[in-house]
Amino acid sequence: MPHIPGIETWIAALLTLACMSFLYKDNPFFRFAESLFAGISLGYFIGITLNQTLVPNLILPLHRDFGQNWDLLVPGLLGVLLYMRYVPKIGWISRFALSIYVAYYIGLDFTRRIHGEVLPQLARAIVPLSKFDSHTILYSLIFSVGVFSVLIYFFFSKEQDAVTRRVARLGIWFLMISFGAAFGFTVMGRVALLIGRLNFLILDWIYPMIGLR
Amino acid sequence: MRTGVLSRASARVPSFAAPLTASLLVLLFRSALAVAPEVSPAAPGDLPAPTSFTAGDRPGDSGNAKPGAERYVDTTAKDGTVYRYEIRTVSAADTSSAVPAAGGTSAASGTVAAALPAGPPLVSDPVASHDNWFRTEKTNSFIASVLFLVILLASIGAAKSGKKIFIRRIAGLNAVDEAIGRATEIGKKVLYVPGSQSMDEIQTIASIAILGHVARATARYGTDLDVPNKDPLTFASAREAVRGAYLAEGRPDLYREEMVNYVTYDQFAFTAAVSARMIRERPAAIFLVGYFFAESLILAETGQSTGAIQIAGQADPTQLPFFIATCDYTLIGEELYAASAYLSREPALLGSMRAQDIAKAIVILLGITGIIAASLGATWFAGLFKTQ
Amino acid sequence: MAGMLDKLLSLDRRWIFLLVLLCVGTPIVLPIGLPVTTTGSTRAAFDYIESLKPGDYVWVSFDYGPSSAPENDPMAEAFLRQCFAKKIRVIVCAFYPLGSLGLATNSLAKVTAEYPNLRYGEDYVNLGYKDGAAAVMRRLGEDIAEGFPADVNGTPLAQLPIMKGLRSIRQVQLVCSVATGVIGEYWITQVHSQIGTPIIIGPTAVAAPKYYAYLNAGQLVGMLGGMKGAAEYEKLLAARYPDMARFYQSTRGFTATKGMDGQTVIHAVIILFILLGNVAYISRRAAQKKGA
Amino acid sequence: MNLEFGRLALVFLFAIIPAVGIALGINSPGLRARIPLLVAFFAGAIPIISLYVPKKFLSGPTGMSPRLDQWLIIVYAFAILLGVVNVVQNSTRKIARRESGWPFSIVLLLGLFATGGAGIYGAISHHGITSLPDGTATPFKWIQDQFFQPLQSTIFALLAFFMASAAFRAFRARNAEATILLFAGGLVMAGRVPLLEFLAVPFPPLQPAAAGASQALGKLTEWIMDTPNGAAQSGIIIGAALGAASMAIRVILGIERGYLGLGRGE
Repeated sequence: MPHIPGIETWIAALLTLACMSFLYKDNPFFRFAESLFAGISLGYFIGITLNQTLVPNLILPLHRDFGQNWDLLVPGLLGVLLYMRYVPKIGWISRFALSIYVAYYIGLDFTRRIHGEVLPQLARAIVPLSKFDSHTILYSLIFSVGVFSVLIYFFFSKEQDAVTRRVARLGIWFLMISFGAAFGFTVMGRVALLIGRLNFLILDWIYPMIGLR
Repeated sequence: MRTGVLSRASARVPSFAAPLTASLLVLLFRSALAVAPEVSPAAPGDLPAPTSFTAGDRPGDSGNAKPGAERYVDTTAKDGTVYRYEIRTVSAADTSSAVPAAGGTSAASGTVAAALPAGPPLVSDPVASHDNWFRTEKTNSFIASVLFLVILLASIGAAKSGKKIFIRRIAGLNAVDEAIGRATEIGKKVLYVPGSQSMDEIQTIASIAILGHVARATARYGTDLDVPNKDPLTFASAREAVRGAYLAEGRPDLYREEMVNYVTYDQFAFTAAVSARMIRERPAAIFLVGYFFAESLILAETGQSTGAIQIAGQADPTQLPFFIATCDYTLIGEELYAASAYLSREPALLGSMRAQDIAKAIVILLGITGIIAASLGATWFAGLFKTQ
Repeated sequence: MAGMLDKLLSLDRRWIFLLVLLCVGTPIVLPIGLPVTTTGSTRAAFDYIESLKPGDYVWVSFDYGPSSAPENDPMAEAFLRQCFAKKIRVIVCAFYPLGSLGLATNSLAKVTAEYPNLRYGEDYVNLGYKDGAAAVMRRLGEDIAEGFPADVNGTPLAQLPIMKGLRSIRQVQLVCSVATGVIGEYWITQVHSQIGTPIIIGPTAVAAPKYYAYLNAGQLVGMLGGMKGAAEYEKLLAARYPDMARFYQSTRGFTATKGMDGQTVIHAVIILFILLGNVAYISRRAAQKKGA
Repeated sequence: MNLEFGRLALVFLFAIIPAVGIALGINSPGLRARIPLLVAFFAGAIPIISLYVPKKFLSGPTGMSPRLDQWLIIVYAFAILLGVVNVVQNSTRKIARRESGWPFSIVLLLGLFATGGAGIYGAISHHGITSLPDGTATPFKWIQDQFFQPLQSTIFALLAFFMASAAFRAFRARNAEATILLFAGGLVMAGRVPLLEFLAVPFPPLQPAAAGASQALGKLTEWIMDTPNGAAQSGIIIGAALGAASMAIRVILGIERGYLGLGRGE
């Protein structure tokens, strides 16, 4: 018994097809879907920001316990400063908000880089090479040679001599293995996404229409 | 199987003068333990009772630390108040019925009332927590940070006072002028995407710095520039950078507000819109520089199909394979951060690049020393670099 | 010949797109049934559930979102089918913030429809979604009702027959976490390490290497690595239960076995194309050298 | 009124100093760049010091560093509207000037106002944006489920096609590096699926051997991912982290200032 799927399924199916049509060429259906997507997604984040950030982080705290949260007025004002860019004469005022935002997170990032990346990665590269069995060579030796040769590739301020040029070349080879492998590794996950869309089109939309279930 | 639970006992005995400490940890010697204040019968034979445990300060926190796996951390202890902790064994059969109530002090005694055979209590020395000035467990990263800062400032100082600094060729950056030149020749625009992340990401800041150079070049040649954005703050910053570049080149007349524009906040809506723009407007040069996620391949592969010269750059390795596969030039990892020094040849930037090289040399040296030490059995050396 | 090689080298990419569409789409409609070899970690998971007795409890946690549904859905459904076939009582919950509850509800509806004798609240229950997975899990050790006071319909746990006498997750014989991100790790660190409940993880292929480390450390009783692992599991189920063999062969719905058909074919085709491209490239270069 | 030291210090650094800076900057253009850079210095130093100094006023749950983080989440929320203003400006201009494709700008604005309006309604009506009191979905949630989700997952799924076309074109043995890329990519791709078993289907006697080889290939894939790939990733991460750290210091010290539109020595 054919059974016409509901309006929701139709909307989703037609939008899916419109997006996929871009693979063939740009066309009005894709353009419609793309414009709608841009508009809806922006509206979506207005809703999310308002309901999940501004209301719980700014409006409710100020409303419920002003004494504890009076200082939140400052970020509110800093947020307004961002809009000073639209007032030509005093556009520079918006720099304050931007500079505080950027510098705080950049400071946080600095600590994360040294503390969370350089030191632990260095610790990881320090492996004992006391035994010369196949496991040590296959895993530990190759690993540390890889790390250090890649690092030597990243030297910028020193002219390469015969030795460093060879080591840097080895570093490039490690990079290429890594890029090739990571590419090959990702194919599966991406195909799974496509399977998901085709499942929807075939099982939820086409099959009910032609009476299969 | 025996299991148990540890909860803070009401044995919080305010005690004599003890040094102030932070959160209290109780080291467990068996997993089958419970804490309780009251005296109970002896432990059953098959389970050895703990012989000792320590309660003490966890150094370097501001009082309220989170519980760890094998230790109990008291997050409710008040700074300056002195406590004693008690620990004792109970059997699994009892805890399964009694333990769910645990949580507060009164519940702890409830646990014990039901938890028959229980071992004799062990009582800790009096301890208390306090507010610390330094996280001792982060000493290694502190030293590393200070060392890096000193090297950086010294190198910048040396470079500013006229020390010549060599810089090796980076193909992707040499191609920047070539790409903009070609766009000028054929009269098409340059598309610059500064990644999809916000200004809290250093790669975005590096990208904005490169955008400044690109915008100066387009201002010089009078080439059209288009900078679509996903993140609103990156948008605000990119707009400042492009406007500043056109002013600095003395061509404010060529600057248009629409050059830097906002698209949408969603990753894939942004990708769809920018891909469509590539197909419709056929820019001559495309820059994909900054921090990208899965959108990287859709953008770069679409750009590739338009025949534009493509230059990509990302410091994070995850999307590099896709850029390498689809772009004419790719700035890999640290090359992204070397770009502004390379393009501007400004002494301060060259100096900081030199500092990065010195730091890398130190890392390699420490690494090789560490491998030798570890091979000789000195495993503590690698431990110096472990962070918490 | 040279003309053909040139044509291949400058092949319009839309032909490749069409091929991808056919390779992935066809097995959904017409399954091929490629052979799948089962691996030890999948067999260990299967055998563990087989060793449980009717009336035991298995907790199935939906810790993934719609974007990994093609990989994860078949795992969750396979666990549910095996448990229901063995009359094991099943408790379902969802921890992934974006859409896991919808997936849990759908899978449960789909699989319970295959077992008309099951009664909600007695044989299985859906506890719904809770925010803050790690914190909720810690509470489950003490009192499940502290983490999930009511089921997805708002019925308090005390009124559900299945929850009678079940207070702590330590009384549950097994947790199966079907996971895409970090939530599977929480089950290991918050529940297995602290409380001891055995865990099986069904991660996406991308997340699988991380979980191998836990498997090797003995912190998991078994694991299904990505769609391949799910397909192995379906094969084991079909071998053990004739009903399920019939089901997996006849269903029009999606199964991991069908997905793996698509995955294998598409991987093979991409590799074939790379080979062809290289043959064409190298022979053209050789021809150019000869010409020059 | 909470007047903790940390709280007051934040207000002093990031409200009083900027206010003074704005007042002074109106008359002396030189300060328009300098005071924002000074404020940036403080903002950047706080999290760094806070990592090493656990004092409560700085790093405690309501200390300066976490509190500043809470502030900046609010600042960021304001920025979203900055983008919305730009989109509305550009779209209305397109429509007014009847630029090519202007009807699609109407579609965009309709989508924006419908979804944004539903979101604002959710906040004003106190229903939120997920479900109404009767348990049905809000208009916002309905748009999200029926329009937003399928669009998002379809564009994401396009990646499967692009992976194939990029692999076909890029994996060519042009030189040594490209050949290495090709082999690593091919091996890992083959090791991820039971490819050999698939190829052995027509030859039943070979199937057990194919299964064994397939597992060996899987092991090789794991080794490539762990060892050479892991090493290269470590190298990239260490290098990039040092580059990022040096960039961070340059931003905090005001040497790198392009993000504010300031050139050198301005």
